[in-house]
Amino acid sequence: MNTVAPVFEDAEKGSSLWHDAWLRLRKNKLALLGGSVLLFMVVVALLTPWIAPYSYEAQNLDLGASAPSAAHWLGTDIFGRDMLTQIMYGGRISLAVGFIATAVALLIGVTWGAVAGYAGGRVDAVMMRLVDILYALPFMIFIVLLMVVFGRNILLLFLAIGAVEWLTMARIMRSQVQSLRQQEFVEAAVSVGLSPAAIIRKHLIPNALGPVIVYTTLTIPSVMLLEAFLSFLGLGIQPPATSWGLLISYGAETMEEYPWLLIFPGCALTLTLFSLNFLGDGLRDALDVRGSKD
Amino acid sequence: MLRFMFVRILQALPVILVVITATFFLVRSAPGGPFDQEKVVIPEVKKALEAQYRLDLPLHEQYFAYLGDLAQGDLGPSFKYPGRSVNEILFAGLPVTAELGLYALIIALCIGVTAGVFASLRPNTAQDYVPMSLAMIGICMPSFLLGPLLVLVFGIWLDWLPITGWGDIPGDKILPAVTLGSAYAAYIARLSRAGMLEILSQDYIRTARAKGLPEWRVVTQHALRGGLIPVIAFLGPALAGLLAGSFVVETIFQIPGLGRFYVQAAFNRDYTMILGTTVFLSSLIVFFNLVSDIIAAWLNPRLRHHFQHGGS
Amino acid sequence: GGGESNVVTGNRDGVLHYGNGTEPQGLDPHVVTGVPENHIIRALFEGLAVKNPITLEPEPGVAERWEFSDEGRVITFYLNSEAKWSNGEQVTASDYVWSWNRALHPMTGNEYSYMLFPVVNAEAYLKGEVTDFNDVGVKALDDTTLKVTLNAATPYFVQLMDHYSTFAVHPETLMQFGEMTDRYTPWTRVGNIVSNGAFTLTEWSLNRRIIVEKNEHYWDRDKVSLNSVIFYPMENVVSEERMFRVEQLHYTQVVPLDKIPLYRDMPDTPYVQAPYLGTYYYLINTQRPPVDDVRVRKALAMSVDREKLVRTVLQETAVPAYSITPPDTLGYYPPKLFDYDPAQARALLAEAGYPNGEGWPGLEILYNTNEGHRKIAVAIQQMWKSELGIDITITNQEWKVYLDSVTQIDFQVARRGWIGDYVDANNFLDLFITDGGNNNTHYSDPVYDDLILYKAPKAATREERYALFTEAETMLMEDMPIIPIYTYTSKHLIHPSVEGLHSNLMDSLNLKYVKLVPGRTLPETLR
Amino acid sequence: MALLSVDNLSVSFVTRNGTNKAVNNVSFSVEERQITAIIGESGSGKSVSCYAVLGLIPSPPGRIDGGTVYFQGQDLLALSEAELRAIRGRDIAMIFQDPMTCLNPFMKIGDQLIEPLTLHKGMAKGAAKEQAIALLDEVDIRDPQAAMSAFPHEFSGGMRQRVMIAMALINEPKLLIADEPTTALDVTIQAQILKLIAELQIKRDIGVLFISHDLAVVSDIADQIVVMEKGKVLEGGKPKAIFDNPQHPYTQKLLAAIPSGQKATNPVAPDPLIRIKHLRTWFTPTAGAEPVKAVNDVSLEIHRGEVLGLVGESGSGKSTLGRSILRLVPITSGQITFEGMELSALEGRALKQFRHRMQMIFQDPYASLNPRMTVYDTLAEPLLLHGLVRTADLDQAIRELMDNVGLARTFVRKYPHEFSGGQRQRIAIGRALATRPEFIVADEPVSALDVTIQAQILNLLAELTKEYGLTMLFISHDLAVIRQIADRIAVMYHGKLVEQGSTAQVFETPQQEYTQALLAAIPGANAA
Ligand SMILES: Nc1ncnc2c1ncn2[C@@H]1O[C@H](COP(=O)(O)OP(=O)(O)OP(=O)(O)O)[C@@H](O)[C@H]1O
Ligand SMILES: Nc1ncnc2c1ncn2[C@@H]1O[C@H](COP(=O)(O)OP(=O)(O)OP(=O)(O)O)[C@@H](O)[C@H]1O
Ligand SMILES: [Mg+2]
Ligand SMILES: [Mg+2]
Repeated sequence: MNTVAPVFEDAEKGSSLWHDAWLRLRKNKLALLGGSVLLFMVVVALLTPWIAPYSYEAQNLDLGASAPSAAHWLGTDIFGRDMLTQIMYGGRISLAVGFIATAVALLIGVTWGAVAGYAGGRVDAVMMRLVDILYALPFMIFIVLLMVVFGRNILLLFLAIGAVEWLTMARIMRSQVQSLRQQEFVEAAVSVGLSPAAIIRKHLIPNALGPVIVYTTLTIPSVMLLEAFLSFLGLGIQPPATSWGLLISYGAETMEEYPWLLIFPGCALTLTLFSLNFLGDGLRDALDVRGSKD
Repeated sequence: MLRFMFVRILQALPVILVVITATFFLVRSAPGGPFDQEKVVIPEVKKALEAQYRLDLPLHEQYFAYLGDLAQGDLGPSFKYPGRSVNEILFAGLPVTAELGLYALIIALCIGVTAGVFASLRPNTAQDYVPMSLAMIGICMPSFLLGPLLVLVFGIWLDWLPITGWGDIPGDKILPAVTLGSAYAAYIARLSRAGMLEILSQDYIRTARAKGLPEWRVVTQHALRGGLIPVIAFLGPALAGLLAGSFVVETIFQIPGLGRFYVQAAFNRDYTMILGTTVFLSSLIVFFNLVSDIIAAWLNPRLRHHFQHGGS
Repeated sequence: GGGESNVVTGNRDGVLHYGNGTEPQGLDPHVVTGVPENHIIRALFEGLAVKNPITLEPEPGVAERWEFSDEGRVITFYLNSEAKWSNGEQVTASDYVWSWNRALHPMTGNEYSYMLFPVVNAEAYLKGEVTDFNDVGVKALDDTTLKVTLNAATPYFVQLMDHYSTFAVHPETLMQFGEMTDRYTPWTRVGNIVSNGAFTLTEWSLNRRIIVEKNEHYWDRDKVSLNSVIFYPMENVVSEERMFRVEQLHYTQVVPLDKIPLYRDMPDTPYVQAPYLGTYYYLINTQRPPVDDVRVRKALAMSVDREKLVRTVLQETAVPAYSITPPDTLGYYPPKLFDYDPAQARALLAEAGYPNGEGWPGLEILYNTNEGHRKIAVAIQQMWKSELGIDITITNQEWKVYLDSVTQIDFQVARRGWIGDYVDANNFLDLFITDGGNNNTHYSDPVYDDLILYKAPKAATREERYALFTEAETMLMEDMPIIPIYTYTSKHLIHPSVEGLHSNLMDSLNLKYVKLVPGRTLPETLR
Repeated sequence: MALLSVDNLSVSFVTRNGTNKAVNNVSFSVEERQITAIIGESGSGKSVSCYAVLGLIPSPPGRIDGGTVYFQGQDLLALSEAELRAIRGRDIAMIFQDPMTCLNPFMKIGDQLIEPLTLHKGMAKGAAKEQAIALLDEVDIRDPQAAMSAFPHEFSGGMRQRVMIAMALINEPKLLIADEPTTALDVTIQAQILKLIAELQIKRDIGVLFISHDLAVVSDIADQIVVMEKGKVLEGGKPKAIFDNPQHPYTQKLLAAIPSGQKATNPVAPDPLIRIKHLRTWFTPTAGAEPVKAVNDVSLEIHRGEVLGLVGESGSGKSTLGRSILRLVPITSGQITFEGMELSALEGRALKQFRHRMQMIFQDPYASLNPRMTVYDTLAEPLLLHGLVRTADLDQAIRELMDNVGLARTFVRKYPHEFSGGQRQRIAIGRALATRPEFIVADEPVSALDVTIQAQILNLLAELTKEYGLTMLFISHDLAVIRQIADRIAVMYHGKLVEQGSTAQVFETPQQEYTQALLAAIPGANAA
C-alpha cells in the first residue's frame, strides 16, 4: 500500500474504538484542559479539609458580608464566613452529588432506554409507560415521603435525583437506539449470533453515545442545582454544610447587594460545566470515527 | 398511524390510573394534613372540616369516591382555596401557562436549534464555541437567577420592559418567556449540535452536496430530520416540564398561571389540588410523549412500520 | 418601562396599588385564616368596633357605641342605623346573631371560632355540647341592639370585634348559594358578594389581582378618600420590592432583609419599620435529654447573643426578646430574668454535667424550610458551638412535616413564632398552660395554669391583672421551656404619596383613612 | 478540448495509521459524447478521484495534495464552495458506489429525485414529479408512481441503485460520473440502463466517466479506458488496444482473471441441508395497503456441499429470500428446516448455535458494518462469541482471515468508512467466513470486486465447499460468476421461483421466457 509511516509500533495489531478514542482524546487540547480543570477541582475537593484557609463554620457576624479583600480573597457571606472556604467545601458536596447521581442516572437511563428501544413492541410500551408514570408522579410529595420514611440521608439524595434524572436519559437513548436498530449492521450482528444484550452493549450503545454524552454533561449541573433545591427542602445536606447550588441560590437573593456571593459560586459551577463540556465534546469527537481527524 | 395513536391512548388510561392511585395514597401517607396550621386548630373544628371534605370516610371509600367524581370530570373542591373548585383553578391558569409555555417553547426551539445547527456546521471553531458557550451559561443560570437578573437589567437599569404582569402592559410577556425558554434553549442547542454532528458525516449528506444543494438546504432538508432525533425525544418531557415547571417564573413575574399550584398544592397538602394537577400533568406527559414519538416516527420512516404493529 | 407608572395614574385616579403577600384563600370571613385575607376582608367588611389605627383602642364601627354591665360580663352594642350592606339593606343585630351562629357552628369548621369563646356557651356550642344557639350568650334585642353575655369580664373582647371571624355576613346572600354552614359556595365572588365595609369587590382574578372600589352605601363614606384599591398577590419579595422601585406599587407587604440597610440609610426613606405583636422563639422539648435539664436550657438561652444577632443577621429589624410577651402590650412589660452571659452559661452547663461540652450527647435544632429561619439557626448553632463547646446540628423540614413534628413534640429544639391575635398578654401566656394546643413543650405547671386560667380573668383592675401576668411569666422563664429570641417588627415600603397608613403593633391598616397625594416621588437614589 | 481533464491529481488521507496516498499523480480526460472507463484494482483510488473532481473529499482526513481538474475550462479545484455548488448536480452529476448509504433514509424517493430539478432548473414541483416518474419508468422501476412516495429502505439493492442513477440523470448533466453504477443490476436491466445513458449521450453531448469492474461492460461501451492500481494510472487507451494488447503486467493479470468456464457438477448428498416449503415473506409498508409480496410461495431444497446460484430480476425477492432463511426478517408463512430442524421454532441458545452454523454476506457491505468498529473488532467478534479461537490466537486468526480475503494486514485498525467499496465487501466476506459456517447466504458477494480479487474469493469459496462441505445460496447478477461457481441455478421472478436446474441445464436449455431474456442480455462480445 501507499501507507507512509504508520504511527504504531505494530501496525498489524488490532485496536478498538475505546482505545482509539483515548488516543484521540489525548490529542484534543480543549478536552485535556477540561479534564485537568475537573481533576484539579476533584483534588482540591479531596484536600479541602487540610488546605481551606478558614474553618467552614467559623462566623464573624460583625464582619458580615464583605467584598473580596486580602484576608478573604472571595469575600465573606452574611455570617462573615470566608467564601473561598465555603466554595471549597461546597465543591465537595456538589461534585460528589453531581458525578455520582449522574452516573446512577446514566447507568439506569442508558440501559433502560437501550433495552426498550431495541426490544420494541410490548416490552417497549410497558417500559416507556413506566417512565411516563415516574415523570407524572408529584415529585414534591415523593421527596417529602422519602424524608419522612427514611429520615435524612445523603444516599436518599442520590436516589431522589437519580430517580428523576434517568428518565429523559432513557428517552434520548431509546430514540437513538430506535433509529440505529433498523440499520443493517445490527441485522448483521444478529446473524453473527450475538445476544440482544451483546448487541446493545457492543453495537448500539457505542453508536448512540454522542447525544448521550452531551446530555450527561448537561445533567451534572442540573443535578447540582437540583441538589440545592432538595437541600433547601430538607432532603439533602443541612447547614452549615453547603454546596454550590445552595450558595448560588443564596447568592441570587442578594445579587444586587452582595454580588460576589453569587458570582464566585456561579463561576465555580460554570467552570465545571465548561470543563465537562469540553471533555464531553472531546469524547464525543473521539468516538465519532468518521467526523473527526486523528 | 391512527391505530398507533389509538393504542397509545388506550395505554394512557392505565398510566394515568396508576399515577392517580399512587399519588392518592402517597399524598395521604405524607405527614401533616390540609388543615394543619401553625396555630393549632380546635379538634372539633378540624373534625367539621374533615367531614365537609369527606376526609372522615375510610381511605378506600375516599379513593373510590374520588375516582367516581373524576369519571364525571369533577376534580373536587380545593382545600386551600375554599369556594373554588380544582377545575376552576386549573382552567383559570391553564390558558396563561399554556401561552407562556408556548412562547418559551418557540424561543427554546428557534434559538436552540439554530444555535445547535450553526455550531455543528463548523465544529471546534469560533462558530461552534460562541453559541455553545452561551448555551452553557444558559444551563448554569437557573430561572430563579436568570429571571431576577433580566428584570434588573431590562426592567430596572435600562427600563425597557415591564417587570411583572401578564398581558397588562405591552411587552410584559417577553421577560418571562425568555427566562423560561432559555434553559431549554440551551439544552436543545447542545443536543441538536450532537445530533447534527452524527448525521453530517453520513454518506447521504455527501449525495446531497453532490447535487449542488446550498448548505442551508443540505441542513434543513437532509440533515435536520435525523439530527433532531435526540431533541425530539427530549421535547416530550421538556414540554410537560415547561408547563409544570413554570412555577419559579410565575412567582418572579407575578403571572397568574398554573405552575405555582403544582408546587404549592404539595406544600399545602391540598389533596384534591395535588391530584388534580397530577391528573392534568400525567395526561400532558402521556400526550406530549405521544406527540414526541409521533414526530419521531414522522421524521424516521422506519419507525412507522414499527408503529403499525401495535408497539410504541 | 413604557408609559406611566401605576403610582402616577393611581395618584391621579385615587387608586392604591397594594402589595398583598399571597393569593387569599378566599374572602369568607368565617372560613379563611391568614394575613392577606385579613387586609382584603377588612376593606370589604367592618366589625362592630374598629381599632384606632394608631392607638389600637376600639372605636365605633357598625356599632356606634357599646355599654358594659354586670361587672363587664355583659356588653350591649348599639348599631348605627346608617350602617348598610352594599346592597343598601340595613345591617341589623339579628344579622350578627345569624353570623355568629355560623361562625360557631360545629359544621362550619371556622378555625378562628375561638375568638368568640369568651361568649357564654360559645365553646360548648362549637363542641356540640350545647345544640341550641339560643343558649349562646348573644341576643338581638331589636334591629340595632345586640346583647352579648360573656363568661367573665374580658377586657380585650371589644377589640375582637375587629377580627374578621366576628364579622357579620349577609344571611340572604349566603342562603341564596347554599346552606349556612357551607364552606365552598360562590357567595364571595364578584357580583354575588354583599358586604358592609368601606369598599366593595369589583374584580377577583386568581393570582393576579383583587380590585375593590369605594362602597357608596358605607355609612362613613365621606371619610373614605380612595376610589379603589388593587391588591396584588406578591409572593416573591424580591419582585415586590422591584415593583415598588419602578413605582408599580404604593405599598409593600414586606421588604427583603438585605435591602433594608440600603433603604434605611436613604434620606426621605419610604421604608417604615414598627414594633409588631409577635415573638420569635425556640421551643424546647422538656422531656428529651439533654434539654430536659433546666440548667442546660438556661445555658442555651444565656449563650445566645441576641443583640449581635439582631444587629447583624437581622439588620436591626427585630428587638431582642428575653421573654414570651412582646414589650408594651397595651402597657404590659414582661420581666427580664436573664441576659447574654456566656460565663454563667458555661457554669450552668458544667453543673448539668457537661463541663466545656464534655459528654454532650448532641442537640438538634429543627426549623421549617425558610431562608430567615435558616439564617437564625445557623447563627445560633455557631453561638452555641463556640460559647459552650457543644455539638449542634440543624435540620429543616417542609412546613407540614415540621408542623407534624411540633405537634407531636418530636424534636429537641424547634423554631417557633407567635403572632398575637389581639393586643393582650393573655394571648401569649395562655400558650403554655398544661396541654395547651400550642404549648408543644411538655411544660406543665398547675400553679401557672391557675394563674392564667382562673386568677387573671378575675382580676379587678388592669394593674392587678398585669401583676398576675408578671408572676406567671416569671415562672415560665425560670423553667425556660422556650428560648425567646426576638420580637418581630413590621416592615413596609410606603410610597411618599400615601398618607394615613399608620404603623401599629398589630400591623393593622385601615384603608378607610388612606389618602393619595399626587406629585410626590421616590428618592432619586432608588433608581 | 476535453470536457474534463484531470492532471497529476494527488489525494492523500492523513489517518492515525499514517498518511495514505490514495490517488497519486493521476491524469485522465473525458471527451464530450464519449465514455472514459476506469478499471483497476479494488482500493486503487477510483472513487476517490471522482470525489476529488466534485470537491467531495471528506476533509479531514482527506486532502488534495496537488493537480488540476479542468472542466469546461475551469479548474474545479480552485473554485470556491459556492461556485462548485452551481456546477454540482447541474453540470456534473455523480452516481455513488454505495446506493444503500447514499440515499437519505429519512426522505421519500420522490423528494430526493426531484431536488436537482427544482434546485437547478427552478422547476415547479408538479412538473418535476412528472419528469421523475417518467425517468423511474425508464430505469425500469415497477409502479413508479408508488415508488415516488416510498422510502429507500423499502427498496431492493438494485432498485436503490436505479434511483441513484435516475437522480444523476434527471438533470441531464454535461458530465456524468458513474461509480460502479450497475453492480446490483441483473443483466437485462443493466443493458437497459446502459442504453439509456447512451441515448442521453447523443441527445445532450454528455461525457461519462465510468467506473466498473465488469470488463465485459467496459469493453462494450467505453471509448477510452484507464487502468489504475495502487493510486496510480498504469496505462490508458482505446478498449480494443487495451483488451487485445495489454502492456502492463497488472492489466494482463486482470484480463486473465475474467471468469469463464463452468463448474464440474459435484455429486450431491442425498438429504437436503435446507428445505424451504411454501415460504412467503410479505411487507406491508402502510397498514391496509396491498402487501409487497417479496417472496411468494417459494419451495426449495439446498443440499449439503452444494452451491445454489440464485439469479433473477432486480427486486424479485432474492435478498429477501436469503434473509428469510436466516430469520432476519419475519416470514409471513411457510416452513424452513435446517437438517430437519424447524428454524422458526428456535429461540435463545439453540438459535445462537444455529447462527454460528449459518452466515450471511450482505448485499450492501457498508451498511452491514458497524461504523464504530474496526476491522479487527468486526472480525474478532464472531470468533470470540462462538469460542472458536483462544484470545492468544486471536491476532493470528484475524490475520489469516484478512489474507484469505485479500486485505492488507495493516488495515486491521481501520474503520469501515476508511475503505473502498470492494475492501468493505471483503471485510463482510471475512466476517461471514470467520465462524466456518456450514451454510452461507452470499448476496452479491463479489459485485464490487475487481476480477483478480473476485477470482481469489471465488477460489476460496470453491475450496471451502470442497474441503469442508460448505453449502451456499449464491445470489448474483453476474451470470459468468454464477456459471463458474454454482452447481445448480434457481431463477426468481416477481417473488416466485420460475426455474430450477443444474447449471448446464439452465445455461444451455433455459425453459422460461425470463431466463432466456436474461441469458441473451449477457454483455461482453468483445471481452475474452
Ligand atoms: N475516508 C477515508 N479515510 C481513509 N482512507 C480512505 C478513505 N476513503 C478511501 N480511503 C482509502 O483510499 C484508497 C482508495 O479508495 P477508493 O474508494 O478510491 O477505491 P476504489 O478504487 O474506488 O476501490 P473499489 O473498487 O473497491 O471501490 C483505499 O485504500 C481506501 O482505503
Ligand atoms: N422493508 C421493506 N419494506 C417494503 N418493501 C420491501 C422491503 N424490503 C424489500 N422490499 C420489497 O421487496 C421486493 C424484493 O426485494 P429484494 O431486496 O428481496 O430484491 P432483490 O431480488 O434482492 O433485488 P436486487 O437484485 O435489486 O437486490 C422489492 O420489490 C422491494 O421493494
Ligand atoms: Mg470505489
Ligand atoms: Mg438484493
